[in-house]
Amino acid sequence: MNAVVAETGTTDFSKHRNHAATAPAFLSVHDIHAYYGESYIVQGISFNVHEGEILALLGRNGAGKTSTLRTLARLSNPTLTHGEIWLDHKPLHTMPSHEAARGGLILVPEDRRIIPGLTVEENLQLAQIVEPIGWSIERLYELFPRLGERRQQEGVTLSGGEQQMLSIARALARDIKVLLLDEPYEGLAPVIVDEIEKTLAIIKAQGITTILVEQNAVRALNLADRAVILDTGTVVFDGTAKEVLDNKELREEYLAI
Amino acid sequence: MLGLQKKDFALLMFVAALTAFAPFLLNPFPVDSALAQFNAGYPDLMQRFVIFGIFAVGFNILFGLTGYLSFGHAAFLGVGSYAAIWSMKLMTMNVIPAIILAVIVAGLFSLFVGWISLRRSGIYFSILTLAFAQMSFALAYSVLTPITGGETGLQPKVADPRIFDAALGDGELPAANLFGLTMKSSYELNIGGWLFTFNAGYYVAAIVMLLAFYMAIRIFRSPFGMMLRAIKTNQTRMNYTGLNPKPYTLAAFVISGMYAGLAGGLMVAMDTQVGPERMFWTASGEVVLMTILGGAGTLIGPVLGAGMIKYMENIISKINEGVLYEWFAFLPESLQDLLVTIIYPFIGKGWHLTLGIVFMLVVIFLPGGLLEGGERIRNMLSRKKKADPGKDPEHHPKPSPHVA
Amino acid sequence: MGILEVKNVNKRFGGLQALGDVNLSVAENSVHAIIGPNGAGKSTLLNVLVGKLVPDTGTVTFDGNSVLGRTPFQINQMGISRVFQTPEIFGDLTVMENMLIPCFAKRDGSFRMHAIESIASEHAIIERAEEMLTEVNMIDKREMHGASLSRGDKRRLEMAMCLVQEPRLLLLDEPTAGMSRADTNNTIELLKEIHTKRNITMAIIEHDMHVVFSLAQRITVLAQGTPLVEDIPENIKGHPKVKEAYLGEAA
Amino acid sequence: FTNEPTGSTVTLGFNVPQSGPYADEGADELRAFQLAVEHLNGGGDGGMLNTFSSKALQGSGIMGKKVEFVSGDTQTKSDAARASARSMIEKDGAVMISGGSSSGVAVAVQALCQEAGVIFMAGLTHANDTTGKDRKANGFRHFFNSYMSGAALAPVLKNAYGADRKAYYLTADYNWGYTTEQAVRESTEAVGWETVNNVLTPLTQTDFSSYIAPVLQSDADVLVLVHYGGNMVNSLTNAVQFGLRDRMVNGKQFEIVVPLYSELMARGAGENVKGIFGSQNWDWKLENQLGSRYIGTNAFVRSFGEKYGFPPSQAAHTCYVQTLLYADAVERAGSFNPCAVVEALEGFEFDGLGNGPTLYRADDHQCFKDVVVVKGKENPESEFDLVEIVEVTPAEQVTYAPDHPQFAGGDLGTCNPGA
Amino acid sequence: MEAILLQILNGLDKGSAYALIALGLTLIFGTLGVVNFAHGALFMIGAFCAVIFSRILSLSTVTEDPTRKDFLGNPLKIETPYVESWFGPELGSVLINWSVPLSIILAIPVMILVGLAMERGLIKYFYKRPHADQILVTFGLAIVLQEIIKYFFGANPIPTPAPDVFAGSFDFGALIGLEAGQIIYPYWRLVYFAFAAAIIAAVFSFLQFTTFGMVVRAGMADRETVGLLGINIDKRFTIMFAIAAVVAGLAGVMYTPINSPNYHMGMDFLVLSFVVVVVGGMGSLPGAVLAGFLLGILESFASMAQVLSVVPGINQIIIYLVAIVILLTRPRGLMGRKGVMEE
Ligand SMILES: Nc1ncnc2c1ncn2[C@@H]1O[C@H](COP(=O)(O)OP(=O)(O)OP(=O)(O)O)[C@@H](O)[C@H]1O
Ligand SMILES: Nc1ncnc2c1ncn2[C@@H]1O[C@H](COP(=O)(O)OP(=O)(O)OP(=O)(O)O)[C@@H](O)[C@H]1O
Ligand SMILES: CC(C)C[C@H](N)C(=O)O
Ligand SMILES: [Mg+2]
Ligand SMILES: [Mg+2]
Repeated sequence: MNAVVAETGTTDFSKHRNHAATAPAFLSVHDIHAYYGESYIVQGISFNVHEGEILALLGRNGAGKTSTLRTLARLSNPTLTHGEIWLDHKPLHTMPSHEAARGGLILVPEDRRIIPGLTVEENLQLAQIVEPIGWSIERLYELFPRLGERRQQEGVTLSGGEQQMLSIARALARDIKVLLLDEPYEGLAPVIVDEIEKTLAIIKAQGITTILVEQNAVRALNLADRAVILDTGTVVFDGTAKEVLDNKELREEYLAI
Repeated sequence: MLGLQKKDFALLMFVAALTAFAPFLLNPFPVDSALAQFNAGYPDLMQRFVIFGIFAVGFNILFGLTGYLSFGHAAFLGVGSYAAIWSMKLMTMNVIPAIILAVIVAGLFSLFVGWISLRRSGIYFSILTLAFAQMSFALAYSVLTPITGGETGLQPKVADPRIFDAALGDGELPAANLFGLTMKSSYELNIGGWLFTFNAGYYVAAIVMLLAFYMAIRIFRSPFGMMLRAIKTNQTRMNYTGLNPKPYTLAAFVISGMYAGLAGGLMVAMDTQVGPERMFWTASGEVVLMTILGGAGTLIGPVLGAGMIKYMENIISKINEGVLYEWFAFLPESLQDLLVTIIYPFIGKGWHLTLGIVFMLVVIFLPGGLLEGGERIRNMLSRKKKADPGKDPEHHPKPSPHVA
Repeated sequence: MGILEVKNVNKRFGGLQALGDVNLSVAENSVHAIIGPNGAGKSTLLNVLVGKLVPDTGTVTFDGNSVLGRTPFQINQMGISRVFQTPEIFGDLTVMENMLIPCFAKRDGSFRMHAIESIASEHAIIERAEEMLTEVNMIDKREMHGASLSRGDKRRLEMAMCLVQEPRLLLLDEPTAGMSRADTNNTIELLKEIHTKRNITMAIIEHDMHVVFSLAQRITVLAQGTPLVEDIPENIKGHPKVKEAYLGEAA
Repeated sequence: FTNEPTGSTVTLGFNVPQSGPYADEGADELRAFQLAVEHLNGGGDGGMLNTFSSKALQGSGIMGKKVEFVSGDTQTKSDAARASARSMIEKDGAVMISGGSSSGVAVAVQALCQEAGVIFMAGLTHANDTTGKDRKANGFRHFFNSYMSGAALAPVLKNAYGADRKAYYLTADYNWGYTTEQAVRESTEAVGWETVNNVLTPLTQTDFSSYIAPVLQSDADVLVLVHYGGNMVNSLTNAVQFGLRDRMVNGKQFEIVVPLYSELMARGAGENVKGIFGSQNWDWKLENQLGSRYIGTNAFVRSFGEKYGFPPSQAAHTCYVQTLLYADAVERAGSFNPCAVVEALEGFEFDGLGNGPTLYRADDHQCFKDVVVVKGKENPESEFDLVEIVEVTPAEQVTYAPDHPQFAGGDLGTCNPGA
Repeated sequence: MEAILLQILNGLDKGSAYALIALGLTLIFGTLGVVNFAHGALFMIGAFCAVIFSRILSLSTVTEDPTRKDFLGNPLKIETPYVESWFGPELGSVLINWSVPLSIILAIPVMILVGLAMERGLIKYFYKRPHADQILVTFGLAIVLQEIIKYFFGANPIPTPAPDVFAGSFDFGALIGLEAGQIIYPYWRLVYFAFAAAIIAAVFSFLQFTTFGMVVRAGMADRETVGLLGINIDKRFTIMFAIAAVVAGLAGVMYTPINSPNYHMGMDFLVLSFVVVVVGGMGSLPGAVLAGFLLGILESFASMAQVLSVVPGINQIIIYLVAIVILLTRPRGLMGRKGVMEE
């Protein structure tokens, strides 16, 4: 890893990694490696998240953020070949995705994944089929009135922003311990982004742990407690959000801000 | 060379060499040995290998590239056959006009069927083509008997007009020929215990196959071929790039229909008889299976698939109990009986069982077909771990979502 | 008279008025942004412009010719290209092949039966594609399959595919969504450069105000299917109605 | 000539359906072929070699050469059958091809043998065309045909059901169906029956209800099912389901007729076949019931039954006999040359092969012999005893002129010995 | 008039067979997204359950009767079914007589087992594979199953009659006040129709009134996301598969008295059932049922002599002709959903 950084001629930030080994973590990711077929994408990532924390997972396009989240959610692609993931003393690395989800780890995927053929309401109902269940559908409609208005419309015909709301609402419909958000603001009008940000605050207030992937790093860092920065499938920084905001070099090198 | 990239030219030469030396390669066992049963180097089967190779290569231009799965391609083969036999009955026993007519008629028919069927995609398209083929079969079997000979089919008769041919000598039968060289004529070479047959018809068919294969390579490497693959991947983007997918798919459909017609015409040239059952849905299904078995979207895969299925059909089905006993003659009798009892269900009348098992084993263990599987095994042996991004995309067919 | 004229366009989906009496004029060689809340009808309007949807009433003309009733590929041949909200590329094809296809479409029109020519010998076209890939910084990914690109890369590729056709009007539906800051900045530069160098008219739908205000010369704000205001960027920023309906505190 | 046997063995090709609906028929044919080869080579009890009127065969192979055979699968498709036959000729060096289970296949393979210059001894094929418009010099048929079925059945039917009958035909929509329907219709009309209707049914049909139902509305009082195999099993089952056999029309009991019978069909149709008339080429009970005119029958049934455990079908019989006839012809001709064999078989009169005195007519290579009229047995004693012999129609009554209109348009050509 | 009525009855009956098979097929095909060429084989296995069951019932003790002789002159073997010796000849023969409907109790567990084994052992590995691979593997499986049956039961049809009570036919015409003797209809076909209706209703309500159906549909559209919501979709797919297998199997069991089963009956029905499913529209269960009945009735009409004399050969092609016309006028068949198997 050091070699990679050295090659690109940048400062070595690895000294910032990582307090994980010491603090008792709620979600602990230990040296995970994952492949898409034969391409090696997640190349040994470790970090810890504490209960109730918001962790910003940053990095440029193709750094492996989405791949990391998918690995955590135990989707079959990319395939985890090595490493451990512990959530609240449960070994997620041994579970398929539906069990991880039942354990309280919910991914809001980057392309929203609204299910074709189902109405808005059915998309939400689907999330409440197996225990444990989170917010009621009515409460979700209160949070996103737009969805309430369109409850009988087929989910995939919603506008881009509406779909994003539905995707987040669907996650909240489950009882969450850790919420993984992959670019939740994408395609949303600024007013709505504000709304969602408020929602995230509500979520945080409920003690839900969140991992947030976001291109608008400043926005994310303002919200987050801690940040992890990835590059080519490895962790290049792990520290507090403030550290990133204060470190100009780091910001320019990996976040272009 | 020949407008091909080096690798493709090498492939073409490889196939050319294989076909040229097929009489040797397919007859590895001496005539009198117990394993002679496995020899496939006799004219009929060699002809079938190349003819069905053509059929599958053509089918693959449609299916492998565009992803449109036609379940009625046998109809074009059948129509081509009927055209060829009528050319022989009415004009001349020379195979050239017969084959040309077969290609033209099959092309026209596929233009008609494709023009209608391509209004739909996916499974809807598949069923439309199936419906046309089944109707062709049913009509040829019954109502169109005056043109098709019904179930019995058509054969050249001594009394046929054959306006361009000289009258037959006494007792002479009309024989398919290429300017006098009859398709049946063979030269036999006896070396030691081996017998090799060089058949005129086979070499005519092989040359046609090489031409067809060469054309297929050109199409695969052409902008047109790339457009067809683009259709398979994303028609929306295709449209918004200013391209009209319809004529491309239709052209691919007609080209593959003409390949089928060519195969049908050659079948008649090699064996002057046509029956309607070669248009039945199972015949259409067979070419689908050949293509998938070998590897859809690859150049040589469909030829391998065709060879595999025809080999099983013609060789395994002919092994009977007697042959089995002959093989195991060297064993003690009880062991003999045991082995025969075990193997017996899989040979002779059980050849379908073997075929079914082979289908399953191939898809389960060699996803992507024989070719891809072969490559995989080669990679495994040479311990090449990391995927090489520079690999030829044709040899890595991606899952094809446009299929029904 | 703009190069693109939208007059009185209405579109309903069942009970929902997705577009109501939309009038829009995009001046030649300008960059025109369309912004508005989610579900305002921006993508619907775009779909009308490219022939994917037929409006219930109204007219749309491009360079004086009606685009209504034409298929997407005909509209593209008129010189309109489109970048999608979720990237539409050829997933099974390599990046290079993805680029070659629009190049051929540009040269040969909507259909040509070049069945036995070899791609490898089309040097001019290959060069053109390579140039464009270099321009969008993707030349080192030329042999990757479209499907295995990260999303930011997919979007860049799609944009390159549109640009290589040198359209007269480029429609962009959230071109920088999902792009990292760095790439967003690059994209803004790229679009600016293209605009000035090649004189391409652009209509952009975007939620990232940084992008909108860096590029747009005129902005139309759409809300609930109808244009709320249309003005130059400076005036939009401070517009109270726009602030309330769309920008929020961000402005 | 083609595939002249040079070594100590001679190879015969047995081309039977091993897959598809006629696979069981094919299996039985193959059993018979194996038995014939055994007997020719001097094995077993000799079977019909002992009763055959010609004594040329000694149980020492054919012309001293040990008989070997190859088998293949016709799939009941002409393409597959020809491919299989060609492989026997080209790869295995077969000098004679026999077998088959349908007229389409027989015609296709017969033409192939003619071109290739080998002898074709047809197995199961019943359509007129095999020895009618598609006859070939190198091909021979022992089995009877559509015309003979009609000619044999008509008088029996008239006796049983009267001369004043109205018949409705359901005919399988292919070649054999056409010739058989025509034959039965012409013969029954000649005894005074009237034909109400003829409806063609697709070969691929499985449920015949929509063809049976309209029979109810017609004033027909006889239904003739010109179906074979699975078609016949299904159409007969359906007809019985629709209560046709319990029906009275024009004051007469409604009747069903199936022109061509086989043991396997009877087994498939089960109860429904009881009392239904049809015709057969041969039946294993012939000699027991009708005496020594049909000598050979018991000899064959014994060797077959002892080897396989059940009595042979008519398909097995005809294939066995064809093999013997070929071998005998070669012996008598003193050559494997197809032209010599043709000469030896043409006009050959023989006896002792189970059908009584038989003639291989030179004009069309069709055998002329008695035809067995049977009907489904009411109380079968075993699963092999499903039909009872009603009558045997003597050969003279079923003989026709070579240029009979039902057989017109054919030309044997000349024998082809091949290269 | 009578003729038309009768053909409608016939069509309904043929239609119920088509509908039942298509229903099972579309459950797997339209909802799970698997092109199952082995579906016909499931139908065939169901039919052979009836054969096997009646064979079991008629397992016999063999005694020799020296007074009678078999064809070789040996003493004739007399077989007495065990059930007759156990339950007495009366009840025993009643049981044998009722073997077809009774074999449902054998068929249900067998079909569930076959379905489970097939899905767990094979199909589940193919959900993500291209349709082409699914075709090849299921076609291979169909051949294998078929050949196994052929190995044990031969190629000849095996008569499996309905219970005597249902053996006859009744005068439907007289029942509705038309001339007697004109519309005769077999009892068993009526039973089949009623049975099909019941099965269809059961399957529909199962999928309509439970969330199960919704989950399965969702899982078919996007397995990954459904998994992300904590749902074990594999388990549900397995159940669906078993249900489809049972539907196909029962369709086969009850069909045996109509046409004697043989080893290739599955293949005979396969193509037709694909046509029915597609004409009905992919992903639509009501569509499949509707198309089944529609094609059944049209086929019946086309085989009337009056029709045939006007358009000879129409009976051979009617189904395909209608399929083409419907697919050209309605892009997704009668009731197909957008996007299902359209690519
Ligand atoms: N299905 C796939 N097959 C092969 N490679 C893939 C696949 N999906 C992603 N990749 C590769 O994995 C790497 C990491 O991708 P990933 O999507 O995790 O990045 P990301 O950080 O989320 O980027 P972005 O900000 O663009 O969403 C990229 O190089 C991408 O090309
Ligand atoms: N096919 C359809 N059927 C029904 N309603 C539709 C359909 N397509 C779009 N809509 C509705 O029309 C409205 C406008 O949608 P559109 O996609 O144009 O919004 P947008 O302005 O692009 O929003 P965003 O910025 O979120 O992408 C939305 O409310 C959407 O739900
Ligand atoms: C098997 C034969 C006796 C009948 C067959 N259908 C034929 O065409 O001749
Ligand atoms: Mg990402
Ligand atoms: Mg939008």
